[in-house]
Amino acid sequence: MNFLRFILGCFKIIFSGSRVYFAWLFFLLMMIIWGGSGYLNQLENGLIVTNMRDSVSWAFYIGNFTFLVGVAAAAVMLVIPAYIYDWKPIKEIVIFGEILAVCAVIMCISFIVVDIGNPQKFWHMLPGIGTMNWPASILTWDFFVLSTYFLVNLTVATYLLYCYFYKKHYNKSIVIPLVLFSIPMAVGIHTVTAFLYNALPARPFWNSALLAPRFLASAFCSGPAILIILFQILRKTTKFEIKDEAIFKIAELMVYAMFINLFFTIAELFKEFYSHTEHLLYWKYLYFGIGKNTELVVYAWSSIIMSIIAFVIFLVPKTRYNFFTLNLGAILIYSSVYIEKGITLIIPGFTPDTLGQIYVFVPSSTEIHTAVMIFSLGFLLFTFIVKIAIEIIFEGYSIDSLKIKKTKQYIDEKELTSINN
Amino acid sequence: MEKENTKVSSRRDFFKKSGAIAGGLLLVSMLDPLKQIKALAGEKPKGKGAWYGIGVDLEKCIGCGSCAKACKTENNVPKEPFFFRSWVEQYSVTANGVVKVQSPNGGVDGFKQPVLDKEIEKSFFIPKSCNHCAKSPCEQVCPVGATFISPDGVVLVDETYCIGCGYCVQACPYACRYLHPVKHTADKCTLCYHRIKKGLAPACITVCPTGAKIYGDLNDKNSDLVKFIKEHNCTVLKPHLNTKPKFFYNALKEEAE
Amino acid sequence: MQQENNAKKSRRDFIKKLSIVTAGTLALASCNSPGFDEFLQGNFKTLSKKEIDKIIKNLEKKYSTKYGKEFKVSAKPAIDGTLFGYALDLSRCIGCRRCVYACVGENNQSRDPQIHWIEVLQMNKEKGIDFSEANAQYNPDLVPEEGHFYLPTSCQQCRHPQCTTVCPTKATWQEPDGIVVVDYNWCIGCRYCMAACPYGARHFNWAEPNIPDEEINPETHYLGNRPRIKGVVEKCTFCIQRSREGKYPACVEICPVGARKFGNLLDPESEIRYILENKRVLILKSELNTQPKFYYFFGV
Amino acid sequence: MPNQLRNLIIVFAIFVGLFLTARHFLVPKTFGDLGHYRADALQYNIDHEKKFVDTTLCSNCHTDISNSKYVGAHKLINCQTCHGAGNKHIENPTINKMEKSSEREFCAKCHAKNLARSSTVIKQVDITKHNIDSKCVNCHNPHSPEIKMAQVASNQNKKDEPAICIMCHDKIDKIKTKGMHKSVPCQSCHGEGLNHIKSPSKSNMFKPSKREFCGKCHGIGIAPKSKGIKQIDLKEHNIENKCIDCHIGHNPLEFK
Repeated sequence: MNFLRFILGCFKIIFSGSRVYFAWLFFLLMMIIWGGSGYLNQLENGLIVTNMRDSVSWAFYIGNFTFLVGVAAAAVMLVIPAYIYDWKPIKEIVIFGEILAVCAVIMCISFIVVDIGNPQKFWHMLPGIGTMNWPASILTWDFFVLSTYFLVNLTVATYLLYCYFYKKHYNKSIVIPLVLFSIPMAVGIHTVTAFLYNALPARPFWNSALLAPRFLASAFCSGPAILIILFQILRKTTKFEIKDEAIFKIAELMVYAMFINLFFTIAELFKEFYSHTEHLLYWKYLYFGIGKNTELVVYAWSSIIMSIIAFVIFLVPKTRYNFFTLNLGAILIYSSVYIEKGITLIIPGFTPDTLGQIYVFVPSSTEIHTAVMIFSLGFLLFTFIVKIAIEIIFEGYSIDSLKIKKTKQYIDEKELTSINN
Repeated sequence: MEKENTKVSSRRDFFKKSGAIAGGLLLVSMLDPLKQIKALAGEKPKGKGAWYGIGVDLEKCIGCGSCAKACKTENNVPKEPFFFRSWVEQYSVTANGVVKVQSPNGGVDGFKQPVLDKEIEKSFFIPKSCNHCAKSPCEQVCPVGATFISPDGVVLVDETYCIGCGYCVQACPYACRYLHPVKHTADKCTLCYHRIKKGLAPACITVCPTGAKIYGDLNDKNSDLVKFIKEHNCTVLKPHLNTKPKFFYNALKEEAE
Repeated sequence: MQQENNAKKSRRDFIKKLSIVTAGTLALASCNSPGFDEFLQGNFKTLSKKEIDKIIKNLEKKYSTKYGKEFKVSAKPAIDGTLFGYALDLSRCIGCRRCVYACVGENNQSRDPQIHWIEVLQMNKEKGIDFSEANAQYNPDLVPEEGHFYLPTSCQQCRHPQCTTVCPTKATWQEPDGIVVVDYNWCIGCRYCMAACPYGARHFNWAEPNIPDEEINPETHYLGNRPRIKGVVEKCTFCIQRSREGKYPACVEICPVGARKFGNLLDPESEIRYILENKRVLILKSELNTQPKFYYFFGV
Repeated sequence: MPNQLRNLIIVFAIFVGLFLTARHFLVPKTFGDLGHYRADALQYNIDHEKKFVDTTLCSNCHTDISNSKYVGAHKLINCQTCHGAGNKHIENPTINKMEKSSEREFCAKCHAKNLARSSTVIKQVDITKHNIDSKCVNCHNPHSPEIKMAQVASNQNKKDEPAICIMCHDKIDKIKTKGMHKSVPCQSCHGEGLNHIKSPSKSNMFKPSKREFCGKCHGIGIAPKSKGIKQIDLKEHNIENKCIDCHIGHNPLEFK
C-alpha cells in the first residue's frame, strides 16, 4: 500500500511541470514517433533496410550498445568514493549515477532487441524457458550480468527515493551491500561485453587481451562526462544543489581514467604496429585506410585527437577549474569515446571481412531513426526518474505533500507552482 | 615595466640561443647518422640486385640429414645436439590426427628406420633453417644493429658487434637462432654467404643427394628458384605472422604449417 | 513508465515478463508473425519423435500450399559411422562458379536478396593463399585468368566450430556426422555466429527470402534446405538432404573439372581418405585451430 | 643572461661535446653505410673459410671413380655428401684422408625403409631383412650401385665357384670355413643360382630343411659310404625334429 502511494506520488511528479518541461517531453515524444516509424519499417521488411550485410554483420546498433554499456558501468565511478570513503559532496549525486545506469542498461537491451533478426524469439535464450547456451556463449553471460546490474541499481535507486519520500532514514545494511555488489557488477558488465568480442579468433582486431581494460578505462571517461554536463544543467534549471567541489572531484577522477585510456590505446597500437603480423591489416584500415578505402581514417584520428585534447584540458588545473573549458573537455571526451566505441571498434572488426573483402558500412536512415528512437526513449525515462529524484530529494516532495493535496484541495495549485519554481 | 622588458628580452635571448644550440646539434647529428635514420625506416633495395631465397621440394626430401651434417662442418657449428643452423624434422601423423615431431640430433645422424607403426597414416621430413624473412623480427629487435638484412636479402649476424643479449633468439618464430656457446654471440644460417658470394651453392644444397633443396635470386626471373616457385605450389611457414619468409616449401602439409 | 512500475512490484520475474511482453508486442507488430504453435515450438534437439513428425507434417503442408508443389521435409538423423569430409583440388578449379549456382538451386537460397553459400575467390598465384589479395568480384567470362587461381570457400565444417560455441540459444550445433546445422525456428538472429566464423560461411536472411515457385527444390531436410524465414542465419550443410541419402552434394556433382571430392572420413577406402593420405592437403587459417573438415589440395 | 642559466648551458654543452666525441670514437667506421649495421660485417661474413670444395677437383685425381659414378644412380650426388668436406684433403691428400664408411647404417641413412620417403625418389630397402649378413658394399659399388651387381651377373660362367657367392654372403662363408662343410660347394645344397645372381631380391635360393635332404649324404643305407662323412640312422636319431633344428647347416657340429 505504501509502495503504491509512492508510485502514485511519482506519477504526480512526472505529470506536472513547467512549460519547458512539457516542451521537452513533447520534443522527445516527437523524436520517438519519428524514430519509431523507421523501426516499424525495419520490423516489416527485415534488417535489409539497415546497411548491415553479411560482410559487416554487426554495426551501428551494436556500437551504440557497447558505448551505452560503458555509460552504465560508469555509475560506479561515483559510487566508489561516495560509499567507500564516505565523501559527502558526491554522496547525494550518486543516485543520479545509478539512475543513469538504469536508463543506459535499458537502452543497451533495446539496442540488442532491435539488432536481432527475430526479436519475438528472444525468450529462446532465457534460462528455464528456452535453451540458454550457458556457460559457453558469452552473449548469455552478458545478458545475465546486464540484467543483474540493472536490478541492483534499480533497487538501490528506488529504495533511496522511497525512503526520502517517507522521510525515513534508509537502512544502511540494505543499501551498502547492494552498492558494494554493484561495483564488481559494473566492472563485470563491461568486462563481459569486452569478452563478447575479445574471444573471437576469427576477428583478430578484437582478439586482444587489452580490450576489456580499454573498455573499462573509456567507460570511466564517458560516463562521468555526461554527468558533469547534466549536473550543471540541473542546478541551473531546478533546485538541485551541487557544489563546484563535487564536479571538480569528478573531473579529477576522470583524469586518471583518461590517462589510462590513452595509455592502453598506445599499448595496443604499439603491439600491433611493432609486430606487424597479418592482424595489422585492420589497424591499417582504421588509421590509414586500405587503397581507396579510407572511410574510417577521419573518425579514428579525430577520436584520438579529441581524447588527447580533453586529457590536456582535464589535466591542467587552470582549465579543469574553468567551467567553459571543463564542459568543452567533457564534450570532447564524450564524442571521442562515442566514436571509438560506436564506429572504430565494431566496423574495423569486420572490415576487411574474414575473406579479405571490403564492404563499406554507413548507417542507413532506418538505423539512425531507430537509434534516435531508443535514445529518446532513454532520455524520456531518464527525465522522468531524474525529475522524481530531484523533487523528492531536493524539493521536499514527500508523502506529506501527497496527503496535504488530498485533504486540502485548494492548496494544490499553490503547491504545484511552488514546486515547479 | 622596464624590468619586465628586460626579462622578456633575456628570455627571448635564451630561447634564441638554446634554439641555435639545438639546431647546431641537429646539424652535427645530421652529417652522418642520417643514414641510420633512413635505414631504421626500413628502406630496402628491392628490384635491383640479387634478392636471395631458398626452396625445398619436400616430395624429394629423403631425410638423410646430409644438409644438417654438412652445415655443421661448413660453418663450425658446435657439435652438441642443440646447436643447429640447419636441421631436419620428421613429422608423423597418426590416423586419429596426433602429430609427432622428432629430430634426433637434428637429423645429422640420419633417421633410424622406424618400426613401422600401423597407427601412422603419413609421415614426411621437413628440412629447416633460417627463413631469411624480408620483414625479419630478429633484425627488428636487435638493440645494436648486429643482426641485419644484407642488400641481397640474407639475414646476417655481425659477430664482432653482437652483445649476446639473446633477444633475437626469442624473437625468431622459426627457432633458427642460438647463442654460440663459445663466442657468446647469436649464430644462425647465413645461407653460406661466403659461398654464394663466390658463386658456390650453400653447403646444404651442395650435398643434397636428391636435389630437393635449391636457392636462387628472386629478382631474376630465370633463376632456378623463381622457376621452382612458378612450377610448384609453394607455401611458407607461419604466413600469418607476416614476416615474409623467403624459404619456400613445395608440398608442405597442413600439419607443419 | 507503466510497465516500468509494474516491474518494480514483481522484481523476481521481471526479466521474464519484460521479454515476454516485448516479444508479444513485437510479434503482434510484426507483419508476418508466425503461427502461435510455431512461436512456442521448442529447440529441435529437445523435441520428441512425435513432435518432430507433427511439425514436419505441418511444414510440408505449409510449403506445399505456398509453393504449389508436393514438399518432402526429411529429418533423417546422422548415419552411424559417418564423418563427412570434403576436399577441393585447387589446381583444377577454374572459377566458373557453377557450384555456386548449383548450390543456390539445390538449397533454396534466396534469389533476392541473393545468398550464396559458396563464395569463389580469385587469388594471385604469386601471393598464394592470402585473403588480403583475394578478389570475389572477378568477371566470370574471363576465367581462368592468367596468373590466378581460384579458391572456392564455404562452410569448412570445423571439428571445433566457433559458431556453435557462441550461439546464445543452442540453435546451431554439430551433428554426429560432423555437419554443423542451424535450427531456423530456434535462431533468434543475433548474428554472433557470423562474427565468430573465420571463413565468412554464415549468411543472414536480411529480408524475407524470395524464391520463384518454379525454381524451388521440394526435396528438403529440416536442418538443411527447407525454405527459411527472414531474420535467421543459414549455412552450407554439405547438402544434408543428399549426403545422408548417400548422394554427393550438389556442388560435387556439378563441378565440370572434378575438383570437388566428398566422402566419409571414417571409411579407410573412401576417396577422401585417399586424398588425405596421399596428397598434400591444406586447411584455411590453420593457426586458429578450428580444424576444418574441408581440405584443399593441389592434385597436379 | 642569469648566471645559473649560463652555467646550465655550459654544462649542457660539455655533455653534448663529450657525447659527440665518444660517439665519434665508439661507433664503428662503416656503421650505417648500408643500413643500421656495420657495412664491414658483410665482408666479415664473406671471409669465412669454405670447406666444401668444387667437385671438379675430385675428378681431377679420381678420374676412374668419377667416370664410373657418372653412369649410375648416384651420378648426381656430390662426392662430399658421403665423404665429407674436401678442403683439407686437397691441401695434402696423403695426410688428410676423406671420410669413408662401409657400415650398413651409413647407407641406411638414405635407403632405409621409411614412410616419409617417397618410393619414386629413392630405392628403399628394409635393412632389418635385406641380406643382413653382409655389408652393402660387398654387393653394391657405392659409386654406382648397379655396377657391382652387373659384374656379379656377368660372371655366370663361374657359377660353380663359391667365390661368387662369397661376394655377397661373406659372413656365411666365415662360418662355413670353420666347420666340416667347408669343402662343400654352396650349389650342392642350394642348387644353381643363375636367376638369383641376376636379381637377388626377386628370386631366392633353395633352402633345404627336410631330414631327407640331409639324409642324402648322412643317412645309413641311403647315401653311399664315403670317407669322413658321418652316418646317422634317420629312423632312430631324434626322429621328432628336423636336422636344422639342432644343427647349424653351414657348420653342423655347432649346435644352436
